[in-house]
Amino acid sequence: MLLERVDNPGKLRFDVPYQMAMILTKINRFVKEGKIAIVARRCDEKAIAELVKRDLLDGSRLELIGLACSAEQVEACRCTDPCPSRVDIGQPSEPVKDDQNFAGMLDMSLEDRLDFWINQFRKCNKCFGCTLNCPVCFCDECLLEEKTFAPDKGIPPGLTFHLIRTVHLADKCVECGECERSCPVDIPLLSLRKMVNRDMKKMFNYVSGDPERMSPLLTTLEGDPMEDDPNVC
Amino acid sequence: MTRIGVFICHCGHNIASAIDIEKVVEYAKGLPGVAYAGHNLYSCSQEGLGSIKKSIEDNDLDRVVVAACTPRTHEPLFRRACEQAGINKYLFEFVNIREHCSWIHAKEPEAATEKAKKLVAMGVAKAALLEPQEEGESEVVPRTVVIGAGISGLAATASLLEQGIETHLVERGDRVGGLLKDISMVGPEGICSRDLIEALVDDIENSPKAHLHLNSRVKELKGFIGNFDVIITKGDEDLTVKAGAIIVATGAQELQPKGEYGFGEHPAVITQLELERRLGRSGLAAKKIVIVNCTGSRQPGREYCSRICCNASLKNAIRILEANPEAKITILHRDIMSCGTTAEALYREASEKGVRFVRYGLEQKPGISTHGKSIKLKVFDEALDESIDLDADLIVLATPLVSPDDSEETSKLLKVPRDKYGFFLEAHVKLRPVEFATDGVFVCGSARWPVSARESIWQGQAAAAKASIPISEGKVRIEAITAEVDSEKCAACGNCVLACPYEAIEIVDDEGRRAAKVSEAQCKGCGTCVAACHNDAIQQKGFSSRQLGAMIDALARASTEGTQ
Amino acid sequence: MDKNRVVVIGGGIAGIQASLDLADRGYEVHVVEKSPSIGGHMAQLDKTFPTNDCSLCILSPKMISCADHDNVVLHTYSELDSVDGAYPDFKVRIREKARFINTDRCTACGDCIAKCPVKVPSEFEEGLSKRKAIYLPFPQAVPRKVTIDKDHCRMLTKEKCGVCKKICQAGAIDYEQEDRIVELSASAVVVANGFDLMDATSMPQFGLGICKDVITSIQFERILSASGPTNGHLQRPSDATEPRNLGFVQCVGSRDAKTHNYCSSVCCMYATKESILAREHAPDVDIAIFYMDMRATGKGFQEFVSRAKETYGVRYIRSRPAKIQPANGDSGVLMSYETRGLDGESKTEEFDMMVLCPALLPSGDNARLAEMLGVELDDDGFFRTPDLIHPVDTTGRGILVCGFASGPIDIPDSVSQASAVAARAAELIEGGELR
Amino acid sequence: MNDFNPNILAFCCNWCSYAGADLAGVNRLQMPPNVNVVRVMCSASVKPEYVFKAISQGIDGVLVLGCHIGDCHYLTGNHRTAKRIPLAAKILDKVGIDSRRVRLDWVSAAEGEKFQKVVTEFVEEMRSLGPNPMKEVRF
Repeated sequence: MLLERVDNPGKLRFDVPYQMAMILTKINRFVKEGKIAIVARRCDEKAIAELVKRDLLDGSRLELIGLACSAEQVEACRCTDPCPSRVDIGQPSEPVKDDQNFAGMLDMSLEDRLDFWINQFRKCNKCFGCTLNCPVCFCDECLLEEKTFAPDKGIPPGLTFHLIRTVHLADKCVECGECERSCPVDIPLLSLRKMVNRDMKKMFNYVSGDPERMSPLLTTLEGDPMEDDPNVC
Repeated sequence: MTRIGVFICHCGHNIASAIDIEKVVEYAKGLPGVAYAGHNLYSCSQEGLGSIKKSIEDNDLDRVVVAACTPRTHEPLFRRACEQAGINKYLFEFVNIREHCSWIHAKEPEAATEKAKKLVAMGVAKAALLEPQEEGESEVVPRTVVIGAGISGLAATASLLEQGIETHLVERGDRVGGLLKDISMVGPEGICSRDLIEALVDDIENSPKAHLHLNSRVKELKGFIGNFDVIITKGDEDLTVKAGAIIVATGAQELQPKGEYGFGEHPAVITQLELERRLGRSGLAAKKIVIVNCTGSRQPGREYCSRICCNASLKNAIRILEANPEAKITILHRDIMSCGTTAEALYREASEKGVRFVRYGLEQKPGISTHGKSIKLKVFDEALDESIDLDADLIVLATPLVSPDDSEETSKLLKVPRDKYGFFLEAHVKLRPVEFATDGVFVCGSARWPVSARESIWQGQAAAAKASIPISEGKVRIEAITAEVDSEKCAACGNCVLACPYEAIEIVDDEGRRAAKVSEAQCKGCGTCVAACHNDAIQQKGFSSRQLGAMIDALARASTEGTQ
Repeated sequence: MDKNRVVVIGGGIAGIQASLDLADRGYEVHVVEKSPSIGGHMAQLDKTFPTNDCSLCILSPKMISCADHDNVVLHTYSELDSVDGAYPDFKVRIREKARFINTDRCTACGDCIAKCPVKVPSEFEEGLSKRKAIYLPFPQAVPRKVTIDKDHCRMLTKEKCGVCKKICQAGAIDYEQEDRIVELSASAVVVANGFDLMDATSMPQFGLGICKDVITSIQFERILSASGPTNGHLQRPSDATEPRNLGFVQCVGSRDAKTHNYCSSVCCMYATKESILAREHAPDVDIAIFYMDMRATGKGFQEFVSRAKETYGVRYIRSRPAKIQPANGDSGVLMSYETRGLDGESKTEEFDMMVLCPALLPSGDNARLAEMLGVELDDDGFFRTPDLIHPVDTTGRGILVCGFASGPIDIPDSVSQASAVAARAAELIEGGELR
Repeated sequence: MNDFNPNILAFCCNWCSYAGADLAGVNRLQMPPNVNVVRVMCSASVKPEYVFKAISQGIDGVLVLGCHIGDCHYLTGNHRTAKRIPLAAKILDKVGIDSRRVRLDWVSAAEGEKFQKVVTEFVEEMRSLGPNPMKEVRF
């Protein structure tokens, strides 16, 4: 809902389960001038930072109203970073210490892990819910709808589909969990994202959503590689 | 359906000794889209090329795959043959079955044959999707802009004019000559610098194609090689000049060594450039002169050697002695860097004339104490391994050249990089010393690195040569293998803009639709942007994701279905 | 109208760059190179200072573009017979020496090389390995055409053998071939004939030719090169083992009143580079560089030296070695040198291997060439360039010089000089707007 | 020793690694015939998508070879490669595919021997890993 004047702020609901960044990109198309205030949770804020980095949003035209998520919300999202940089609404809740939902996956043997994921991905009916609801997925048409990388256009779409989405999100996923929430067949996508984000941190000390880290890492010269053994980083 | 012709080369024994050519030919015949497959003893020989051309005509082929040696040496040859037979040369695909197969699997003929089949299958798969490409051209404005009228910029300008090329020379000061204005004699040759400047300025002033802009700056630079728009501003007035090439010759300045050896406090402590000025004016009264080399350089924070100071110290020492043989001159140094023939001869001459050389170390820098007019220096002489005391009535500090205060501004304005000391960074330290990575923008003189007058001049001429090439040709060739954007797919995320090493991509707004746009004249066809794009919206011609994807499919298929 | 023509003498990096710029500028360029391939000394280097770029990786594309350029004609294995006339109309006679190969037919497939029975020391590998009497000087040679060395080929010396002719399926071998003379006129001549390495056996105190483990710096480049005779393994010649320590001697025959007064300009830096590379190949090797003044005047050079000292632990010892002699047996050397200071002492240190950095001399052809061209050489034997405003002009109008032919100079300066030559040639040819 | 013959895809950049592979050939350096080279202009043009596509379709291993850092013909292209390809390998690991099936290395135009070494080692490694399990997977 886009309000130009707020007469009775008490009536507003702030627990909309949508990703504000995604909504902003849509608003951006027709609201060309003036400043937009937006109620933003921590994940909204980070997603907005990723879009600002890519010049898809104009940061100077945004005013973020920080919304702290409730303890239940934090729990539901297994969120490790729930508190916005400025809290205007709500009370900050303790983050989940360390989301270990994926720990079991990493403990599996490679063979079992592959089995696990193949069985998960076999459920995929290619509804594109994960991409359509993702706040940092910004293409209008998705390359995954084409044949180039997924040779059988059928359903389920095969492994490549999911791997490509994973790598595309590697330097921008803010762990909002929207993909997993919107998946009708319950593929544990957030766990996959979190595992990769941990790798990004370990390999390049990169954390998505950090406005200080200005460059989308995989395209720029940040985090200079090692000469001797390219596989160590 | 395509009509691909596949030609397998024996290369004498080189391929045929390990690979069963017949089998590969038979296999190729069965590949999708292949209309003809044959073989040649030497595909690259006149006979071989002739037979390929004949096959193209006889079989009405529209694409050609040659499986032979390496494209790095032979691709142009086969492409030319295709062109002669009426096929666009980008509809040719090279498969390397010699360097990458027969030669490295010489003892495994069966495996080598199987591998050759796979490689041919991959090449054919790509060939089926190849598209004709044209090498574009863009016009070049026959005019240059040289920024900076020091000796290097003057030399560049004079050379361009001499070659008949219209040139705008932009100088922010009110006189030309740069650092040489303060130097009376250029060493080691001992040439009067005023004559040097005047000779160049005469040339420039007498040319109808020269435009000298004093007290002016470049305010804005837009465009690309062949077609730059340069806004030159003077006072309140702006002038837009269209130019085909730009030369950056903004020079360097002498470091003012605040606080070092009493500089700024004691009037008898001066820099080398001040010494030059005094020598040019009236000569020196001082009798006991100490020159301290490497003041402010080759030390933490400013590690570099400024290249020209040793030779300047030697030249000035000799000059002082020639005017006043009674003078006592000591050069404190860390290494005398007189490279080459004339400079080394100068070093020898100075020694023979009685200049005393004392080597000091960074760990124990000379100490200074002043009593009224007299100055005492305490130096640890590394050669003697002991401290010595020196009296001086003039101390000359040989300080390095540093980048001008506004070099950061210049760098942003011209979108050219700088090194950590603020000197401009050339495209390649070894092989492209006067070029920037940006085509059509060149660098010369001390803007790049401290250099002598002689070096400044030849670098200016070198930059002039580079600038004259597109202008004399009148056009620049645009690579056929460039990136292109499908603006329908593009999400304008800017990944490609960030990824491009050449700043050849920008996001443009086309009636509300933002999308990336590749400047083909600037694109070098590396494909870095392609891998950065999340939506496959940017493609490298000749290496599209469909083409490479087809090669992967072909390889996967060959392994699951076999190559029989 | 015919294109204006320029003759470039020498196909090293300076000659290649001058040719490319002149050709791009629209002139027809004829490169005269005495060896069978262009590339010059740079092709022999493993890496280049101060970035440690792989030398051939950056040179090879330039060699290929030179050969492929529509405006460049390569005369390799060729020399100048005579130059007559004067600017702007030089008459040049080029002698293309017989390769005994029909180059239109030769595909450099290498069958002949594999079968040739005669082995001779490879010039490219500085004698550290052998080549055949029919050969490509190095794998990336341009043009890719084999050459028969007539002084060693059995067929040409004794009329026995003929194996290459039998094996060549392309029919490219021609034992009857004779030198070919090419005559052309040119508007300008560019001298870019580089340098010769001083023969350091003439200074027996340094032990070259006496101790097996004393080698020259360019031999050391080949040892470091992954495509060289030891495949890049750091080995000393006497017993092919990895040296524990290694010394470099600077200024062998240069900055020396008895031999050559001048400084060769590049040795301090390449010794530093070779030290770093040696340490990278063999992390435990101890390295000492014996020098007089460290000359690190180029971009990034001083930092490079600091890196060698600090990161790679290279010892820089300011001393001029007095004598290098064999240690016990065939391997290793003993080096005597004087330490500095008033109480300097004589020291003797044992090294497993010693690398000499000999003076880089003006090309041995310079006297003949200068006479042929009617230009002056300087006291050291380099081409004289007296006019400061035209630093690449020799004393003869229309005769230009770049690279080491004009005096000691490193690669980037050679390259920028080469471009300057192109500018000067263009100024001369375009007639001059001003004069 | 097992007799499994892995099917391997290698991307080589035109300026260094492809030339290094050529040099290996010129020097007749023998190596196992399992590696099939695709020439690309720069290692930075290798999309992680290609790696995934190859592995998903049962190709046993993917090599990406480029110029050494600092030697890139396109100035800094390979700096991107140095991040993308190791990341792609890590992602494969997350879904249960051995990350050793993807390897990035630098091979210069003068390193024919290194090319041989990289190829030989990689083939050995793939042999020890056995066939890519994706060969057996049907969606």
